[in-house]
Amino acid sequence: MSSAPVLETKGLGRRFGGLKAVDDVSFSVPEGEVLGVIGPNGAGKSTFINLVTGHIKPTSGHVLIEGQDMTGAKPWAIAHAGVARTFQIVKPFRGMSVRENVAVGILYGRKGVARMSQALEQADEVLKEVGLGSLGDRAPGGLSVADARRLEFAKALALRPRLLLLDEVMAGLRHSEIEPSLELIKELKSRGLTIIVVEHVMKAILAISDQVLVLHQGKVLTSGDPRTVLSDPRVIEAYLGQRYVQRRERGES
Amino acid sequence: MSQFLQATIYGLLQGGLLALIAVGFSLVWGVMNVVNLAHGSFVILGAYIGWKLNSAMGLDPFLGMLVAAVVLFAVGYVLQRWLINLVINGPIFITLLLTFGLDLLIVQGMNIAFSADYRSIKTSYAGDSLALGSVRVPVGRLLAFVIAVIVTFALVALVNRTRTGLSIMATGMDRGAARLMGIRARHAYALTFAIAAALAGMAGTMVGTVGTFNPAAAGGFTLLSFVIAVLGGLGNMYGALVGGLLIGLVEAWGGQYLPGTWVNALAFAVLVLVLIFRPSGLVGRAYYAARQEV
Amino acid sequence: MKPQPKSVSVVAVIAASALLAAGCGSKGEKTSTEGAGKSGTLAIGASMSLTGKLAREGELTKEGYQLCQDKVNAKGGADIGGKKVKLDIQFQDDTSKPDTAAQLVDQFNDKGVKLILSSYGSANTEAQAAVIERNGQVMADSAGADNKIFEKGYKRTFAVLSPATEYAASIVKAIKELAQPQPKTVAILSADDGFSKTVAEGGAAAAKEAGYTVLPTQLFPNGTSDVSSALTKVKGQKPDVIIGSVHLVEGVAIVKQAKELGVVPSGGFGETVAPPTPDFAKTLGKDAENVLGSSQWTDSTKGSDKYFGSAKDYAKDINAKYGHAPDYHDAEASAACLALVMAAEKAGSTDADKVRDALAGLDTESFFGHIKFNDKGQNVYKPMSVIQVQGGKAVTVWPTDSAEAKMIWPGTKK
Amino acid sequence: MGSPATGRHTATDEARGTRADATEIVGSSRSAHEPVWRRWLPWGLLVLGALVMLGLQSQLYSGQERTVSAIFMFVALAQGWNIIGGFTGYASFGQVVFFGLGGYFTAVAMSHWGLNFWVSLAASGVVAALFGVLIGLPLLRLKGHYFAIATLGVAEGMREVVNNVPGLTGGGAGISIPTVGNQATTHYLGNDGFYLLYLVLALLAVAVGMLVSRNKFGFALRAIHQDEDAAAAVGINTTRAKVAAFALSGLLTGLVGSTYAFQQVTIFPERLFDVDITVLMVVMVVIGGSGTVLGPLLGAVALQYLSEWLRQNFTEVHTFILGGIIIAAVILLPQGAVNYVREARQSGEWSLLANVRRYRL
Repeated sequence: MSSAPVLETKGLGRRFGGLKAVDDVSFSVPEGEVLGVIGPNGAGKSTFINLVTGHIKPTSGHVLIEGQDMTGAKPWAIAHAGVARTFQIVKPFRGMSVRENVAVGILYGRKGVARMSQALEQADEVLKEVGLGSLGDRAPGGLSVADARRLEFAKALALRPRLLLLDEVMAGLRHSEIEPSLELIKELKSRGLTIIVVEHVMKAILAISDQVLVLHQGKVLTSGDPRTVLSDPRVIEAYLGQRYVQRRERGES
Repeated sequence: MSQFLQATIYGLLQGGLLALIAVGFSLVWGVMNVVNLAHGSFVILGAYIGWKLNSAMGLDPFLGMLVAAVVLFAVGYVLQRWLINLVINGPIFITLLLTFGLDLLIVQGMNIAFSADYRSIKTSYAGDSLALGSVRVPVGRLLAFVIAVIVTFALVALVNRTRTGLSIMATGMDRGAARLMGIRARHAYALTFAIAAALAGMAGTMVGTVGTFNPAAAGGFTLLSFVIAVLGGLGNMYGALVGGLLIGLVEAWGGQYLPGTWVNALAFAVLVLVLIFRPSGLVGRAYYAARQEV
Repeated sequence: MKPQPKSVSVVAVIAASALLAAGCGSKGEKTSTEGAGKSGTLAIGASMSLTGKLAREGELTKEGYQLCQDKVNAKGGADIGGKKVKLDIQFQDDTSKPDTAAQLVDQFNDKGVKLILSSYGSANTEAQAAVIERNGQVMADSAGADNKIFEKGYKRTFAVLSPATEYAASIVKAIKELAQPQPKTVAILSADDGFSKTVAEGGAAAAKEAGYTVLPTQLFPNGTSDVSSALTKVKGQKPDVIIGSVHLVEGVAIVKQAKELGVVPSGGFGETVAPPTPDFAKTLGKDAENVLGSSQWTDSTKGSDKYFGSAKDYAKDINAKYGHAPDYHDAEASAACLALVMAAEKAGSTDADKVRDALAGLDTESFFGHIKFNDKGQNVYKPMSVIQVQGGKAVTVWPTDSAEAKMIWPGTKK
Repeated sequence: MGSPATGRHTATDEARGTRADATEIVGSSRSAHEPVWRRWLPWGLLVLGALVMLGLQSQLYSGQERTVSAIFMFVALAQGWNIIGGFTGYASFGQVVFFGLGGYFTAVAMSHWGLNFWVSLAASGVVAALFGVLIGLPLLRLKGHYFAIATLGVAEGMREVVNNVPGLTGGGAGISIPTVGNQATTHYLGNDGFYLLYLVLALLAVAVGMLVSRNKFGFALRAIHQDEDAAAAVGINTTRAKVAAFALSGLLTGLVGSTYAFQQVTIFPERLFDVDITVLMVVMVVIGGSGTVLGPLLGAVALQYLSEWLRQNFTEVHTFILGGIIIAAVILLPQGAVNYVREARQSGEWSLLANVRRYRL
């Protein structure tokens, strides 16, 4: 265990033509913490994730994973370094069963397993963790929205990661469906996993984040303890809008 | 020097014609992501129509090409609307195979209908040439070139200015959204394909006037269209024009200064290199990313 | 339902041992010829390029073979060992592909068909010749003129046509003999396929021998209709004669584009096989005038035989049956078929080896001219005719003894 | 790819199905504990098939052997293409370049360098594989049609190169392998020999396909086929996997090309780099069912048999008919016969007309 933060970015940035999608983002996530990343649409949240996981190459700045510079490394290298992610638009391997979907990650993940049968066994365990235990033989196409997201979870966990990046895993879920995911995240955290959660669902962010980072037009607007950040007028103005504030005040009085 | 000039002129004139052939191909590819392997056979079909009209009723090919355009427009519309649309959402090699099958049908059909004999459309003037000092400018090719360029620009205008054109573009960029805006994707696609076929037919008549053709020549034109479309960037109509002229020049110069027939390899070398180093084409950006980001 | 691996392997073992008993290898081929078509007929295999890029020539070749069959059968058939045997030519399409052409020869061999008529073009013929040799069949070659085929020591392929080296050379010889004023420099343009290159070499050699300055040969892609770069290259050097080693399409292109580019040799154009084809004049109109060409055969070729009569008669028959002026491809084909028939008659047998020997010793006149083979199997004993397009049709101008008209020279003076 | 710019691309890509086939079928879903016989059944059938083919040989005439050999040849070619085109989803439209390369390497090695056939055969495979790596590294970064066109360009270009070095390759005039006399380095195998050799190649290709379809490597390829970003995200080195797949398919194709050259004795660039050969591979794989092992096998046998039968019985119009058949097949069975059956067995929907809706606009 290195003392260095699990993930640290220094002046990370990416421009597309004239547009700066992500601009000079610097922060770090200490081991075992949950970082919530919020920001209005087009604030660069997803691009930020893609920069960390190597799906998009940064045009400036650095990405350090456990103190080691991984700037511009290929996604698989990042994955092997212990970083797993989910995709905003779920990306299951359609030709394979749910079990096989997870097995891929086990075969090629950090502790890459060689034998197929072994991988399939472990896949079943991971599926149980996320509550898909019974659906191993199904085609991912047939899954409900919630289950599809769980599968996305399972594929990431299959890598046995140190750091987990969740890109809007709760978007489009019903309240009843959000709870279990929150439980799962808390449970993973308790196992010492470091997690970055990109979310719109405030409730979720408040419930699980130790730290919150607010992105606005690609820049870091502010960051810190959830409650203080969420009461920061700039944040409210840029993102939450007045009504939310009023509701909170009413709630307190 | 005059040798160089002569080659350049000739290359440019040839290039203009190639551009007209390729622009439709590029449009179809760009808008609905169909690589039409039967494109060359449309060109030859146009040539035969022009030839028939000329030999049967002495119609001048530069008028005959209008008829060819109309006929192929119809053919194109029907093919897309009721055949290609059936597999349009399939993986790429499905549409490739379908159009390949079409190519077999059309080429063999022409073989049976017109025999494999070489034909050429005779005019009193196409063979003459204007002398500019030591350099000759063939009348027929010059005419073809001018028409090709005009038509290409007209097409650009049609697509960018008219409602029809915009509906095509919109469908090309995002079919779902276009549908929400009340655009009939089926119709828009069929229209696109019809336009491409019509242009190919026009070009074909001119090809038949300045050169010689038979059904077997179809493949070559498809291949050139590939190269040009990629050079210009998919769906980029000005790009197709530039690509056409470029290929015309490359082949003319290559033929001039390369030994043997290395020139044939040249076009493909250019193609592959462009794909590797500037996959979105030489002019502007293509419709969608050519590369994996990963 | 699904067999257990045990049972599979059991089956395997049984099958394997059964095989060892049977032994590998095929049944070979039908040895007797009773498989070869209806009895009382002489089965001949012909692989044709009816589709693909050689479809045009393939069709003409088929006409030639077909007419031959009609003619022979009209006389009650070939007279073999005293009894009349009707020809039964079995046509198959090789789609202009050498591998298919070769495969067809093998398939004919299965049926016991030992006498073969060649496909069109040197590539196909060469592929076939190799198989013919292995199977002990015998082939009459109607269109594979490339000398390369005959350098391989094959003993069972006989070409009725003059070798490729003669195509351009004969034009040069004609010019040497008839042209006034004599040209000084000759430029040779050639398609880049094997046959055309051989033709070009032959032409260059002949031109040097005739004492002309020969410019380096310019190549262009086989089958192209754009030869502008080759023309532009030679334009500067002002050749007196431009000889194209071409097929129809490139031949047309040379004349068309020479006009466009103002390339006017002081003497004229020679185009090997393009001008003899009716399409040449049809396509080019008056631009085709006075262009020289070489042909394996013209309707003024000397000689006659009992089946086709004279060249003139042959022309009539083709016209009657197919409604077009005879193309030399027709004649080549008929001649090849004729040679095979005559050899069979001479041998008094349809046995491949006997026919082969008869062909080797064949020495006869025909509508196609003299048919006689050297030890390589080439017919070097008949001259090629040189024709010139005059008044829209190809007329023979050389050799002078069969000339229909005087050669117009310089041809570019209109 | 969530960035504004690339985001739009992927969205449209999916809308237009640029990513090669994204079929919903789940291949025989595997659980951790698969009965032994189920794992060995395919191999048993393979052995059985081999024995049957050997038995068949003794029933054929020499020329029929050659006809059947052609079928074996295309089985091998189709399986080869299936690895890059079917499993990995990269439609290589220049696959014939490996065929030509293998053929010409063998011809040159045997006629110029006096190597014997067996050495040349092995070497040809290696050369083709290396070439696959060479062009794969830059070209496999291209997607969809771009990759297809680029490979096509390579193949066409290679033909012209071969055309233009007559000193080595004989150029357009072709090159002949000495099979008789003392220059003959290896005695000509004859139709019997080539039947066996092509059979071995076909079996090899099928075996490779079977391995790839079930092993770890194959899993990576299928993942890449379905979603390349996701594949990379779960730790698959997509570049390495793709290049390996391309090289492997090149190897198989090269071996076939080498054998073909020796069988033909004289080879010509026009045929050895004939785009029709590529197209045939693709047609066979797609009609049979891409991404499966059985599909290309059936596709190759069926199509080769069919076209041969058409050619012999419809001498004048067979290509015309073939074109029609291809169109019909592509429209009625866009996902290929095997996938169609598999799917229908899962969904219980057997109607072909319903099947047409699959890719319809």
